[in-house]
Amino acid sequence: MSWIATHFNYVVVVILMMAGLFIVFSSGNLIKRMIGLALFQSSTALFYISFGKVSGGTAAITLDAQGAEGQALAAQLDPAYVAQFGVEGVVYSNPLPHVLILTAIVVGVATLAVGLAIAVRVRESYGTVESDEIDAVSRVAAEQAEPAP
Amino acid sequence: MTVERLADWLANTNPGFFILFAALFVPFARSNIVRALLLVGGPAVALVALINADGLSLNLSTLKILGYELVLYRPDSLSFVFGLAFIIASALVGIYSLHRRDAMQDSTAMLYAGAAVSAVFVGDLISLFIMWELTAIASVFQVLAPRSQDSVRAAMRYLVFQISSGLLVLAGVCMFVSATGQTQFALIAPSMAGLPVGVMDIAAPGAVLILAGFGIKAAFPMVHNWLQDAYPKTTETGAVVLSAFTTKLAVYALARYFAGLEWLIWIGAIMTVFPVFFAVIENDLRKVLAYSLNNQVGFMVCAVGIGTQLAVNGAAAHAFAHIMYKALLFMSMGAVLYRTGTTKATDLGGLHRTMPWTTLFCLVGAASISALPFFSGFVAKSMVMSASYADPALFVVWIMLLFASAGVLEHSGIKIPYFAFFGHDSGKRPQEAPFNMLMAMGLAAALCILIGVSPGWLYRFLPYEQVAREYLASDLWTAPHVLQQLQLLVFAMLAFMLLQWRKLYPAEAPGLILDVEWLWRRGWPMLTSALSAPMRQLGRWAGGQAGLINGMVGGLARQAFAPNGWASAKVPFSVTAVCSLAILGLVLAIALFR
Amino acid sequence: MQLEALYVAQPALTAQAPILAIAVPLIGACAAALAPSGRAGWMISVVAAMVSAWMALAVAGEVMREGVILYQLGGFAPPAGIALRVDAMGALIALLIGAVGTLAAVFSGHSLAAEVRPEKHTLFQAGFLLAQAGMVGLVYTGDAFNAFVFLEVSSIGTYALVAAGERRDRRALPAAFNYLIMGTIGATFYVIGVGFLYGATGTLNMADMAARLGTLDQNAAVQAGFAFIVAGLGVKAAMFPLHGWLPGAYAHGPSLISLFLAATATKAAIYLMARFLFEVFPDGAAFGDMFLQWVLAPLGAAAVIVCSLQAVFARELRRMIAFSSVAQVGFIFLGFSLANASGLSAALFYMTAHGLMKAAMFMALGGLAISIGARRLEDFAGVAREAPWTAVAFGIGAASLVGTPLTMGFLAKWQIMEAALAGGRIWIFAVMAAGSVLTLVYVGRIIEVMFFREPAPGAPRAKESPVGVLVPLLILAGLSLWFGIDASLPQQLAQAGAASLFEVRP
Amino acid sequence: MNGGELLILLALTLPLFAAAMIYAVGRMPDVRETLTLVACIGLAIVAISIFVRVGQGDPPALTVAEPLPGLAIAFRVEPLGALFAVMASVLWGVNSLFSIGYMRGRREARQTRFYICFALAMFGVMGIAFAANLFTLFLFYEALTFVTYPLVTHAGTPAARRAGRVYLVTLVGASVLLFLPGIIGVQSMAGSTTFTPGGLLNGRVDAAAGSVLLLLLVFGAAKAALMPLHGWLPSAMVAPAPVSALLHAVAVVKAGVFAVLKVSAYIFGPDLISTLPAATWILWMAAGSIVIASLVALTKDDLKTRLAWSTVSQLAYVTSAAMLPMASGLVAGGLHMVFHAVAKITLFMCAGAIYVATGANRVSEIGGLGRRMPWVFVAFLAASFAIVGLPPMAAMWSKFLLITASFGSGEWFTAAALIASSLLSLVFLMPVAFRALFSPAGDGAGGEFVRPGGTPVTSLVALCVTAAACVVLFVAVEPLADYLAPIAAVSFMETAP
Repeated sequence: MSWIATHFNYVVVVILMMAGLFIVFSSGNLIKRMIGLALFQSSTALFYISFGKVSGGTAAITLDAQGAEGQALAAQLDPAYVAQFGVEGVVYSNPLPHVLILTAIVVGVATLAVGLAIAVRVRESYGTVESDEIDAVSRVAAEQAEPAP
Repeated sequence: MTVERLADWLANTNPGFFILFAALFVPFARSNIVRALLLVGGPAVALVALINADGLSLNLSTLKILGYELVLYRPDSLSFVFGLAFIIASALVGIYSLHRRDAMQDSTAMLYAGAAVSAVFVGDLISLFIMWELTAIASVFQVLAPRSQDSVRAAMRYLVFQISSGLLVLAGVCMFVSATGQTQFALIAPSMAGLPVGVMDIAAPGAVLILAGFGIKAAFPMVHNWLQDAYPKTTETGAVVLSAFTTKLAVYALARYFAGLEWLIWIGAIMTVFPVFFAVIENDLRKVLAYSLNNQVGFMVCAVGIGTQLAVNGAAAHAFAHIMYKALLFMSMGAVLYRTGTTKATDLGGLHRTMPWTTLFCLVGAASISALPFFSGFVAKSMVMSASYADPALFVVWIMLLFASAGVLEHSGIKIPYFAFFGHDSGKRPQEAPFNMLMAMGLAAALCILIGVSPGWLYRFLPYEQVAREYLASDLWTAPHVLQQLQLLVFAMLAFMLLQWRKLYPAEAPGLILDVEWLWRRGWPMLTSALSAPMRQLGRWAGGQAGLINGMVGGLARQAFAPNGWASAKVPFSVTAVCSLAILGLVLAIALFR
Repeated sequence: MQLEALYVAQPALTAQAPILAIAVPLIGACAAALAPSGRAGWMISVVAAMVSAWMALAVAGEVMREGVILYQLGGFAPPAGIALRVDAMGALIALLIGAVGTLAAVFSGHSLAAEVRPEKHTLFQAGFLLAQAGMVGLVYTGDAFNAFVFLEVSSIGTYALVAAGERRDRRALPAAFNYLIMGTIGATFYVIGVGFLYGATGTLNMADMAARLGTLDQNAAVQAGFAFIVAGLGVKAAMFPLHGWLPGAYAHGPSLISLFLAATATKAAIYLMARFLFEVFPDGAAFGDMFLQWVLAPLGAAAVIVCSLQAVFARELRRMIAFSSVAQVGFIFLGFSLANASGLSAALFYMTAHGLMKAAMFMALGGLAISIGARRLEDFAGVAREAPWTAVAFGIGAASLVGTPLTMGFLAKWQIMEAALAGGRIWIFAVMAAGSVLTLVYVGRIIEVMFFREPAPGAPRAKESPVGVLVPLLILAGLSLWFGIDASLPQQLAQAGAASLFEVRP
Repeated sequence: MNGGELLILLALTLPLFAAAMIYAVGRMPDVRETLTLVACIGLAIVAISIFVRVGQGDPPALTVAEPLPGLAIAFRVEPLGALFAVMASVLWGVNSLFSIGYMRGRREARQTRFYICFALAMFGVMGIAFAANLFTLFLFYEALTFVTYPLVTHAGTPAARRAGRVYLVTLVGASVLLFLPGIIGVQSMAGSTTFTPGGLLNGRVDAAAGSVLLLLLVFGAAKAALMPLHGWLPSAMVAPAPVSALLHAVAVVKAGVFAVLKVSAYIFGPDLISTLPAATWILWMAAGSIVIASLVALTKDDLKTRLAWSTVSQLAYVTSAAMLPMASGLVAGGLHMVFHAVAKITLFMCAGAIYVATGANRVSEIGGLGRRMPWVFVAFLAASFAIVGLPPMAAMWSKFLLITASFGSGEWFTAAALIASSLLSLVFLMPVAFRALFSPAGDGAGGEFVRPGGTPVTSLVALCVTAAACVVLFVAVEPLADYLAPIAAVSFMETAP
């Protein structure tokens, strides 16, 4: 139990990821697939964010420890801690994952947009967004193009 | 070129080559005179060259080829007598065939003769093989010459036998050469007491194969049928040509390499005996002659096998005499064939009325083959008989030879002239043979008589001249000897007359007699027809293995991988996606649990 | 040809070449999107691609002179800053991308008119330049996460480009959609993997990552990261059972995209995989070796055999060649799986060879598609008579594909096979040989139809490709031939690249 | 560039140049064919000059390019190659003479392509003949396959296309699947593929690796049509007769056995061969090939197919020769390669001559034809004798040497197969000429020729020349054997008795 408690963020990530992938694989509807994909990508985002968080850490803002802002920060912290490590030794949450995942989200949104756009075109062209029906149409077209050997 | 150099050149060139050379021009000879000049001139030059060889000096004319020394000319007393016989026969054949123009027959006959003469004079195994095969190739055209379906088939059978013989010799030679590196007979077969006849070690690698090759050409029992099969199918000249060279060349080769080999005694003895029965019942007179040829060669093989000096002399002498009288007999039958179109005993008879000369010559031949004293057969065969009689261990053989002698008289000495020229009158009244035929027959007959009357002429040339002289001086003309022969002849003649009178002699009856020939003529087609299905199957298999693989593999692959096949039908999207998870899991498993 | 002596740009320019090779197409993409007409878009595209290729060449020369080039974006040093890091392997692949991209851009002038709606031409060119920029960036970057970004930049471009093929063949749409889904899953796997590694090492710079992984004990995060990365890149690289998106995308997209993707997209992903396999995961990563031996090699072999067979029986010509591409990826993976410098060098050489020959083949088909809208193999009967140059160029590409001597493909196969033999992997050797024969079978079918069969009566007559197609086509074919006779340029780069990776892991 | 390099360059470029010129003047048949003949003569002169130079101990050499280190396109002429080049170039001339008659007589389509491909094929042959290493040999070997493919499918019929496919798949398949791996193996074992007198691999491989390489290289040279890779040869008989004559009697199949000989002499060397168990296996396969192909030939009624099977059998002679652990076997193989080529080209040209004159292509149709076409059938007869290996035909010598060498190395079964095959060849070849020349007039003999005037004179001259050559070479064998001796000289002294 304690493992789950300490790793609950990973559990959530995995559940989200599996749910997303399951939707992608099992659904025949293009839109639903895109939703699944989005879910899947979200899980990644969560994954990054969660390991970037350090408990007790603060936002990663570079500041002058001797200046006014530094003093203000030090005042908020546990004095014992400050005594041991100084203001410079303050624990930050790593900012990089957030930055990265921001980028990843942008990429994900772009992908989603392209995917949905294609789905729209599919709908215009085939009159459906169900992949079974699309496959059936394609197969008919293929067999017309290619007589049986 | 000075005269000496010409003479020197002549003396150092294998006489057979002159004949071969002349043969090359025969097909292009437009005028009869030129043709006659070539046909007779070739052998004539060869004869001059041979006589020029003078003193039988071992004058080696060699040619180095592929690392082996080919001895193209190595005359000695054994080859001399065979060579002489072949050259004379070649000239006779030339004369005999002058009456008609068939460039193919004439030229190949001459090639054949030339090859045979060359074969006798070459001094090593490789050259012998070459000439051996040349005789086979050149001779087959004689069988082809009638240009009928039948003759083409017979020619194929003939050629298969001849080439088999050559191939066996080749195999043997190759085996021997690869083991010893020797090809020259002078080194292979150490001469007996410094004399030309040698003995090759039968245990040497390849020797048995060589012997088998020689044996086929000599028409050993069970492989003799090419002879009876092919000879009667030839034209009137063809049989004459064939009878002269092939088997005698084999006898020469046997004498050269296997003199004194005991197997040959028994093979020869059997050879003399068994054709008698077939000859007696055979209807086609040329086939009768073919059987008798077989029987006569048996004497020679037997003599070679005995291998004493006397016996070898006998073999050589018999070969010489035999070439002449067998050619004579075939010539006479050829004349009959030429004039009547047949040599079947049933269709002939009473021809002596219009073909007196032919009859006469035939009788001379018959007398000779029957070994009537004062004919060539007697002076030759006596030596063989004496040689076999000389060894008590060979008594059975002697009896067999004696029986065969009587048989010869029966079928060749009496049956041939009797059924052809006398006997019942067929009513045929053909013209006498053409002059050139008569001339050839006359010359041959003259030779038969010359040898018979004056054997010394022949004996001079025999391999062991001294032994021959002694035999002539002390044994040949002794009364018991002559009387014994005469008794034999008389009793045989009596038997013939008795049987004829009691109508017990097998009457001339049309039909084909098959002995072991059955094997080749019936058995082979049966075998091939039985094998043809599997062979065709083999062909299909061997030819279609690409198709087979294509069919099987291609079919399977097509089922799997064609656009609608099970392995590549549109794979659902989810499968690919699940695969990605599977790979992920696999890699994870490897990473975690390696 | 001595690369070291190759000065194609001023030193000042050369110093900025890595970023220019990425930035120019990127800027070009924006410009093309705003271009007033398709024609203008095309010109922008050609110029941008050409500059990118030029810069790639300059980089290659610099790499051969200097070894690895480090380029710090904005002057921030890694690990805080983002760096471009180019070694010989990257230079080679970027050069391939640049060259093929340039020729493809030239080619697009004619092919787009036949295949893509006119109003989309400018956007199409923008997407194309985006894809090129993404790929070059992916190859040049030294940062694992940046690689993801570039990967997705190029991928998003290509998804749209594949979909643009719907004017001619509407099956392009579902194909593009599948491609998108699979591609995104792959990319996301990759990101997850990078996340694990980042968690374990605290850096995203590949060189640093490699250095720190070397000092770390193996832990579950590293192992999981490895698994996610190779699986994700496997999808992008069309590793055998994950290749489902590829045939459709190549077969139904516009010919420009087929040729560009076939030559470069999978190569870029394979490149990245190689980087991780041989550079990032260090010495102690025995699972890397096991992966090579038990996953990559068998899957490569399976790809060679199965997809070659599928190509043998395919009826649509482009589909056939697309299957062939999967099979060829299998060959490359077989080269990788040897896990030594000669194997990697051979595989890199093979990638270059394959890029050039596949580009030539797809381009030739594109040229023919302008006059005959043919898909089935039979429709190409006798085209050699009407369009001899195009057909010959196709033939050269095909010959190279089979591995005919005097073409680059031969040397490529030769090197992998020799490396396999030297490494004692007889079975890989045998699979290579068998795969070559299967290649021969399907290529033979095509050649026979194109060159030795009479066109069906009433079938549309092919026309010789226009000059704008023919020139790049012949250049591609000529390169396949030239490098078959004098392979020093790609050979030097491949060898240097492989050597530098294996220096990391002696 | 010295004279030797120039000669090699000439030998290679002349056919290419000729092909280009033929293409240029394709519309003018007379010019085109004159050009072909001129090129033939030129090439023959070049080849003979090279031949002479090699004989004088001044072998020309040339390195063209080196795509990868250790992998050079290079040429260096040795006696076997010089002989092969002379044989091919001279027979090309003869065959071109024949082709002119044949192609015009048959009014064949696509004649220009036909002549171009022939010239290109000679380019391939020259490259093969002069190759200095396995890689170069392979290069031209493949080129030969590809340029001859259009010739095989010349008729353009479905059957021809099928044959072409079998041709290509078998030949290229074998070389990709077997030959190329073999070359790569050699390269990785020895670090080079250069033909080295005495054997490149000699002393560098153990028996197992050597055996594998030997099997790969020998079977990979599928042009040698060793069973079971022989199927392409009979099926390629759909091609016109001149194609069968030059390619399937001379250039292509001889390229195969030439490769086998080169591999045996220069890659392995007799000493190594004698230690390899695979050599014995191949000898058994070859013996099987010899006999089975002869048996199959017996069952074929189509004349060219029968000849093709005979070729399969005869090629296995040469393969056997190459595999015998005996240096003299190599000389035998080299000689047989030439002698068989001359004889077989004659036979194929005869078959073509019969076909062009009468339209008959089956053995059963030619009874009695010899009366009207005596020259053709006499030539056929002579060549048949040569195939059987009878004197006075040159092939006798090679067969003799070969049988001697097989006995000498204890491989009695090879000798037995050779003997059996000779007899079988006799049985399936002789009846053809015999029936034509000596049968009474049959079906085929009556009526008019399909082509008025029968066989064209040029064709007739060509086949008579080669038939005569069969005999002439019989006498001239010694210089040829001397010429070839160096290839075997390395250990000839030890093995010769």
